[in-house]
Amino acid sequence: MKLRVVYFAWVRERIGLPGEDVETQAPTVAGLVDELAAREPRYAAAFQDMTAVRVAVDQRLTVLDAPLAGVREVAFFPPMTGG
Amino acid sequence: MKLRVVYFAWVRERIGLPGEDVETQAPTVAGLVDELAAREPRYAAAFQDMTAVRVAVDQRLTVLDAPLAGVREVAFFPPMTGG
Amino acid sequence: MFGDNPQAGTFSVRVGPADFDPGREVASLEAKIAGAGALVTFQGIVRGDATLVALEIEHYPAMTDAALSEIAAHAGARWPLAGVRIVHRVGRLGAGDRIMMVATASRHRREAFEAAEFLMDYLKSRAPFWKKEHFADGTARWVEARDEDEAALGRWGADI
Amino acid sequence: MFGDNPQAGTFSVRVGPADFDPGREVASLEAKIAGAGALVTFQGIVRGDATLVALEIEHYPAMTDAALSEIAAHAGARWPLAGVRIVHRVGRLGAGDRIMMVATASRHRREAFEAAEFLMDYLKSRAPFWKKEHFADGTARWVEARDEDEAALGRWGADI
Repeated sequence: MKLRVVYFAWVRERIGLPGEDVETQAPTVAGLVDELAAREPRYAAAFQDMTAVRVAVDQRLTVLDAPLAGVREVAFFPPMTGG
Repeated sequence: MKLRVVYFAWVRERIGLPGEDVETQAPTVAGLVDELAAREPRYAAAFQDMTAVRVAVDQRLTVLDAPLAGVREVAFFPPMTGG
Repeated sequence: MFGDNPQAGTFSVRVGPADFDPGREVASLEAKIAGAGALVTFQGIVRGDATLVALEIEHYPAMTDAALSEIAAHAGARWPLAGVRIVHRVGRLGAGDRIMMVATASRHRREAFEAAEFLMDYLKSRAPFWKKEHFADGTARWVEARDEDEAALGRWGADI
Repeated sequence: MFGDNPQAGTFSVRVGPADFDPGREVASLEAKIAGAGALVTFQGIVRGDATLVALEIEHYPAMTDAALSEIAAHAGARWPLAGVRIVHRVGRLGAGDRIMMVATASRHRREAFEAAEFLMDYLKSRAPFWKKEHFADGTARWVEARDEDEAALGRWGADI
């Protein structure tokens, strides 16, 4: 399936782009992270410590085991610092 | 000694005046209350339940046993309802 | 009972019959609190009620300013505040009218929130204001102090 | 995870680069909250610091409005609020600039204070904003989430 994957803050900076279309068969967000991290060192650097990365699926915060079936957009970013 | 005594809110309304000069030898605020309450029914009505009356001496909140020596102004009023 | 205010910040208190502009109060405080990242305000408004025609606020002029300044100073001794403002109206107000406001500025939000709640809790029960409600049928009634307002002071752990 | 907002009050959320006027926000909310006696605001300001030249705020545009509306609705489900307003800026700000504000209106002060603190606690850790500090020496640093901000959510007893 094809997904839109978007990155924010230092995740975006480490990977070097704000987003991209990704073709994946990964069943969960965690599987997608493994595929991305295996691509190139800049992805590995962004995803090296997943306790420091938050995930949203179709614009809602979720967890790494969230399934990807039917999902259109996955976002990766650091803990939020609004306010 | 001569004191200024002032009244607020329903204490003022029951006594029927905002303040007056009082000549007293009472050693404490409680003694002054007894003297005033003995004057006339309107004073007795204002001071009949002293748990519902607050006291300030020289513009500071205090208690009924506060001494009157050196005091210039005593105020009687209900619990405050600002804000 | 209150300590001196050890802060270099701007503390001010104002009492009078005139309405105030909350935006102007905030802007004036903002201009004086360089370094503070958090600004909290509380504004009290006469609650709308079909039967209420006026809210009359009486105070003890010789005591009011000193009591409010003392409450502000106490907050300043307890939290690192860059600024405190207290504005309180007196006289006859109508439904929807502003009654009063407090504003607190601090480096972090928790301090500014706590200080504003502290100011309100003390102002309700320790500043010499009394409210009287006037109703459409011609009756009037002094607002009674609520037990919960007195109880609210307990959480600050000081007996003042 | 959030309930629908059962209130008839006015709830609004706005995100964008433009500065805002806190006084106008409050006045506009005041005009819509007949019956509410208490109005609390929190305003976040870029802290003055000699070495900071800019604070840059990034967000996730497709998610931000929905996340803020959800937080506001959650507050409305928890407290009887007559109104909630959230305004948050994005882009490049300087020292002393306004970052954001929340306003809550309710019948009683405790509810308005609690709801405003709740909004801030959730907004800090659950709305998709990220801050980057730019310093005079040319370096820049992403602001790190503070453990105490995450811990602050604990007191609301909900796992969202």
